[in-house]
Amino acid sequence: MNQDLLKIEHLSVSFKNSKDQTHAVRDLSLTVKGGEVVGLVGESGSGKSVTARSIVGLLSNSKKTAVSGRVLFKGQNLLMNQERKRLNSQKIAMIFQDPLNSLNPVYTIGHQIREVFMVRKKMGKAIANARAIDILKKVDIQSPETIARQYPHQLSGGMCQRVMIAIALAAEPELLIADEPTTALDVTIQAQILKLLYQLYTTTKTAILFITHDLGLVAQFCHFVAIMQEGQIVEKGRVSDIFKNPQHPYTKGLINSIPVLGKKKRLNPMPLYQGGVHPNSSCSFFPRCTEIKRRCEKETPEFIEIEPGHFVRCHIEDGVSLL
Amino acid sequence: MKKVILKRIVSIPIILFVLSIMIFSLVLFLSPSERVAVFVSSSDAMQNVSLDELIKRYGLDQPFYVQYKNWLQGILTGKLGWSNSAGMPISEALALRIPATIELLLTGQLIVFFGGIFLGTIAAREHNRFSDHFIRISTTIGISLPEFVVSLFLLILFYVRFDLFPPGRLGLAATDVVYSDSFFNYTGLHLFDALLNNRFDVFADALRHLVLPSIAYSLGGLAATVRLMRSSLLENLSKGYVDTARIKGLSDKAVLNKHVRRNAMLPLITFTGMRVPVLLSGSVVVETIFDYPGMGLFIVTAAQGLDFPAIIAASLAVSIIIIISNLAVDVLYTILNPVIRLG
Amino acid sequence: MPGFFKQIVKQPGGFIGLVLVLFWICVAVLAPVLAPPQDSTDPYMIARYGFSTLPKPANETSLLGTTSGGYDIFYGIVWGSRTALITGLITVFFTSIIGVLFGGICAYHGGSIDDIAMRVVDLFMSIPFLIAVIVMTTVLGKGLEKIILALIIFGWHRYARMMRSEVLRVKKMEFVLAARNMGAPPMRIFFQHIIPNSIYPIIILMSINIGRIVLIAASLSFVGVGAEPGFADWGQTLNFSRAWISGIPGQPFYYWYTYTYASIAIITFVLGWTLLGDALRDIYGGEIST
Amino acid sequence: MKTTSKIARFIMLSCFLMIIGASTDVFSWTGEIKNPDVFVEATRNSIETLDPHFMLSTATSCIAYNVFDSLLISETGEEGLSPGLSSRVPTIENGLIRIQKDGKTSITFPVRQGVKFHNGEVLRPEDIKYTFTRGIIVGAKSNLSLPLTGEGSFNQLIEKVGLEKAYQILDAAITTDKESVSFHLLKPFSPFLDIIADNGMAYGIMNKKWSVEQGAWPGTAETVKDFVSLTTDKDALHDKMMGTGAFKLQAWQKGERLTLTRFDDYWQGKAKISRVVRQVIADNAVSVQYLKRGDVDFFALSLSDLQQVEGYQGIRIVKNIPSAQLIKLNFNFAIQQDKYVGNGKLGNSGTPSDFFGDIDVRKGFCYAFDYETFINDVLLGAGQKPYGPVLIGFPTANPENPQYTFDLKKAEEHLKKAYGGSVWEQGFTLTVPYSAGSVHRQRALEILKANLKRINPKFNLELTSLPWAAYVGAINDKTIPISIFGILPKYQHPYAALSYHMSSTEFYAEAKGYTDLARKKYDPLIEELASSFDNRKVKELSYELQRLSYEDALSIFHYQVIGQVAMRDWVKGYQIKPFPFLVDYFKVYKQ
Repeated sequence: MNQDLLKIEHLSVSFKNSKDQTHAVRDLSLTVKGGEVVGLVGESGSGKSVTARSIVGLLSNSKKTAVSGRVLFKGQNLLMNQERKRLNSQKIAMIFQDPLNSLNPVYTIGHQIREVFMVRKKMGKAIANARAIDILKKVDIQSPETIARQYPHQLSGGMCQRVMIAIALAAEPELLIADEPTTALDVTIQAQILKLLYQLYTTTKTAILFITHDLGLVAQFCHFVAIMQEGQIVEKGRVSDIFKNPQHPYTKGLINSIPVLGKKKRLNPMPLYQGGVHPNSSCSFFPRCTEIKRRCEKETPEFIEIEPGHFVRCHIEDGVSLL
Repeated sequence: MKKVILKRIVSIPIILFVLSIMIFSLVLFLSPSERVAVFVSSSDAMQNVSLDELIKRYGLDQPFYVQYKNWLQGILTGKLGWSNSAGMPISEALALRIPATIELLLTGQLIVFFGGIFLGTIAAREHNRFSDHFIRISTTIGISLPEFVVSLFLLILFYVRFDLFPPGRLGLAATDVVYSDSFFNYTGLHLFDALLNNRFDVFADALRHLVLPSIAYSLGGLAATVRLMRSSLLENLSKGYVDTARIKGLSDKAVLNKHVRRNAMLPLITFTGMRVPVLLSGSVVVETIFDYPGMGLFIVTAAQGLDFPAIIAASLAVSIIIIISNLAVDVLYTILNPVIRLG
Repeated sequence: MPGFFKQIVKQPGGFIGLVLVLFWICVAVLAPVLAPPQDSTDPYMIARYGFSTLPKPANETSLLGTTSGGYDIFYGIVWGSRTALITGLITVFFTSIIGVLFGGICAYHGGSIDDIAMRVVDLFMSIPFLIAVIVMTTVLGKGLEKIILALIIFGWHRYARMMRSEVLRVKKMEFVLAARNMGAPPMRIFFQHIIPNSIYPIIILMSINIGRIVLIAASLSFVGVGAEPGFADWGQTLNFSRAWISGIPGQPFYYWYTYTYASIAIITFVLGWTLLGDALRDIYGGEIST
Repeated sequence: MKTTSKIARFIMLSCFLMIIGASTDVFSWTGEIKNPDVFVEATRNSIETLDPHFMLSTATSCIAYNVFDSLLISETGEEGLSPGLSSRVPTIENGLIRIQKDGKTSITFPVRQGVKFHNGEVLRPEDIKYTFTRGIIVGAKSNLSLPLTGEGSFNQLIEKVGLEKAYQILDAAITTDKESVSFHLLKPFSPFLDIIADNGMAYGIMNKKWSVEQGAWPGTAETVKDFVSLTTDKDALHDKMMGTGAFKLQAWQKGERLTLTRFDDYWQGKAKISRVVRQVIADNAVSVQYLKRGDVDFFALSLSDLQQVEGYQGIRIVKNIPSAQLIKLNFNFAIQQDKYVGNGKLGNSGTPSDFFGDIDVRKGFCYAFDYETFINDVLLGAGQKPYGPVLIGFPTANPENPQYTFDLKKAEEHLKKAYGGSVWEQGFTLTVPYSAGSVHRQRALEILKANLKRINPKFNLELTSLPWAAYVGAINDKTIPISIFGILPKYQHPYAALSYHMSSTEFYAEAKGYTDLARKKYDPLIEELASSFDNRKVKELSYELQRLSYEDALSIFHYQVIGQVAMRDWVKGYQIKPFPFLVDYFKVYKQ
């Protein structure tokens, strides 16, 4: 079951505007196996959303965006042609960060769910309606009939996110991309949504690419995690390995800045992000790295597998840090 | 929402009352002999009538409030009084003319509304490319054309040269049918009446006569609706629900037509509503050139002849049309926009 | 401010608009030089060459020919630009001031005053403009100042309506609440904070209206209540050509000069101001419907 | 780029199509007659009313011309009158006109037998008596009330003698017997026959029984009081017509169009056209387009339209139609209020209010008007310079009558004498309004202004335009210094023009403030002219009055209207009438 569902190879996305070019994603490679929950973590602006959007082809196809590399979904390269890619992306579903904004204000909830069944499965209106009602039950919405007749602006954020999940489930996807689904919600609702996602994951075995900036959620929810910084993956591996012995300075900094109940120690937050990359070494963490080695200034670090399935892009084995 | 509509309806009589006083007070500026001129429509008529005798007969030299009182009594008892410039009771004149103007208004607004949506969508899709600029510049030129030169050119070209779209409201044969007893005028709008009486020849004839005036009528509004539709579309395209729709597997065209257009159209409705007063006053030029017997022409002849009962009755009628159309547009907007309806 | 003009010029429409507007401003300013008036007491009266009802094509005395009644077209166009600008600027100036103050203050104050204000605006909005002007000019008599008066009385409500919606939007913004609880008097807030933030759409409306007023004046002349006959006004010159637009049998464009020049003048003037207004709107980005 | 090229191509194509279409006559249409048995006439002025006794403007009374018939018929161009609904023309010789010694005159009209109304009823003498009596009772002013009752209008008679007495006088003035009707005048009044011979325009005979059924005056003494000075909105016959004419009323969509259908058993035979539509079109330019396309058959042209249609394929123009309309500039001898006279004193900020009381001022102005330029440039030749108050083509018009011509030297000579020379030294500033949109009024004043300026730079005439209503009001309030109005004689007799222009009780003398001059100098002559049935005497008196009008320079007679009409070339049988726009549908047909 768990052969490679989604394989991203050397994906890089850059946006040209009049003055200069910004590289949102630089040479990113990641694989998601069937039935696996993979976390993609990073600060805001690290390119995680751009990666997700490029997978499902939501990037605007104007001349200004340059996308290269390959995104194989069950062997098919999704980047080849937007239209064709979206057809087979019916196997992929996605939920977004701002649930209120991602539902059409002029249509009822029922209509927007029915639409998935009618478009994809060419169902009649009545059957689609019934399926929509029981999908709503699945995402444990109490009175689905009334909710189906209501409009998005009449629902709370949490409720909308449940509807979004319902819409995603309606497509019976093999891969669900969740782009920071809980960030816009307050903590109590966040827990309910995550519980719901986990419950659905266990029943339908859909692979989930979980994009977040909250390491706590990753620890609790994902099997495998990749940490992004400045459009590049700096460390990836099983969650247990990463949390037990983080190798990359950036990962260590992230883990140290998680407040833990009961621990009295002061947190040492990471130095501020200045932007920009060191001229000759393309290591993006260089300006903020606390364990700079001599090699760091000269060579670009490559992925090293320090333990099975645990890769890190850093010259860690040189031991002594210069600072 | 209901409270707002109720307040608006209550304010209508007050507005109309103030309006009638405003117009009637213009009488103060005029000497009775100036007002009697309405009875003398041409220079030779001066010869066969003694104006002073007419002034006494029609009571034009009575004090202002007496004249206003008589007029007000007339209005309240449904008698709108007599229009000398049109030579018939005002109620009869309005019954003839209002449907004509409404019909022209509807067709003109339809062109502005759907033309705006169609061209606006193209302009938005071809964002900042050639046809976007072409549509915007050409429609902007559309506003800047002096109305009556354009109308006259349309008339000369499409009527005299090609005999495609004649002016006037109905052809000779169709007018006979409409005014014959077998034809029942439900609404006075020839298009609907023709359908209700299932006389498709009259329908075709009425439509043929409406083409040119409604084009001239809609020139002014098209640029604004195109611009509004374009910016509204661009704004909606950047919204989240578009991504959801695309993820659902809908093609680009389906996303645009089903989801985005319905949201983008909303501001267009309020805008088209706001254009009604502008259109009603612009109708004078179009009605004159295309010999279309509407309200504009009626009021202008009344105004030039200082036929006060007609001016007031007609202005009140036009104001009622405007207020009702504004109300209708607001109600339509709330129905189509659930956020406000159930807000 | 130069940055402001650079932005306008960057817009495709903006550039054309600016060029046209500046062109007509120069023509208006240089009017006495371009077309010296016959009797200096009243330069706005178009120079007359004879009284013939037939329009005459361009000849040595009149550069672009004469309209029916012997009015020199060139003189009419040049001095007409001055009339158009003056009418436009005065009308827009007063309508915007009344509109901004009336609409703004009532909206800012809110409550019943705002309601009454809206009813008054409804009243003025429900009077069809051209018909109101006709009744007024028929009663008060003809002349440019009467037209301007009528344009002002029946034109300010558009600004009031727009100002009200802008003020309602800006009023709720945090910086206004902050200023208020810092103890600033309401009037100071209104003039210091509210107006600068809501004046932008008004400027756009003003520039578009300057253009549109020329069109309204033209339809007034068509209906016969425009400026004095013989007064230098584009609508008037155009109205003289009314019977000659369809030319003579066989040569439909025989009297082309009677309406072409005046139409081009009106089109370019209105186009200039409208494009300028559109460019301002695109810069401002807001979605404003005039 | 798919859509853009599609739009571009479509627009290029349509522009190209328009330009070739506009510039060539390739599509202009020739061939079969449009709606062959219907005669469509376009006109600018809508009809005020269908009641002949309320019809004021000639444009409206053209309808009455075709729907009613009068006792006698007068044909343009032919001398004298011919029998109409009266089987013989009364003259002193055939005994139908009897003048007693005390001046009382009675005129008897034998009624033509077997004439049917549109509803089939036969014409009876009672109908004729009812028509004339009702005409005087409800009418605001009638030319017949003076000879029949001695007062200008029925209201004046009521003021003098009270309602009962007034009705008795009126009732006694017209008597009927089995086959004839007689009118008893207080004193001989020769224009009487001409007045009532207007082919149904104002004195068409109405059907009494039908009119009473519609709610008009029932013809009894008691009911007279409700119908005196009736207003149009209470007039039962406002939108109905019942006459004996060649056409009967079919429908009247007020302000839009009026349709007549043929009256088959008309006493002079059946008309050729079966139906007539009179379409109201506000703008002349539009009517011209209708004509070009053939949807309109006939249209009375204004000057500027002539250019557009002359030589157009399929359109026939009839030019130089003399019309019974003379236009003149009238001096106001006593200008009321100071609206137009500034401070009321000579100099560059006013003019004395009795400025035109001075004969030399009037003569100076008459010589300062350039008649040729006005007729050739402004009217493009469509006008004649009249001899005097009696119109060219009307009986007793005197071609040798002395006339004022354009002569700046003579004008200067008179103006130097005016006010003992102070007009020449101090000059004057007079504001003269004209009616907005009236090109001929504006141009006439502009010519006068330019020439006065050339004579003496201190003479300045300021021009301003007034809406039509204000212009008519100003004339009625006597505030207007120079008004431009005309004379439209409704019948041939010179009394029409001369009394209207010079009699002290008529419009102009009163409006222009020369009533005492008129009473002293003109009234006796006009009285004598009215009462004499001897044509030679009438001619002599008419010449004398025309000379006096010249001598006292009452007005500047600057032109007599010449009309022109355009019609599709399939319209046949159009005859010249006193007014160009007057069409006798009885004789017209389409082929």
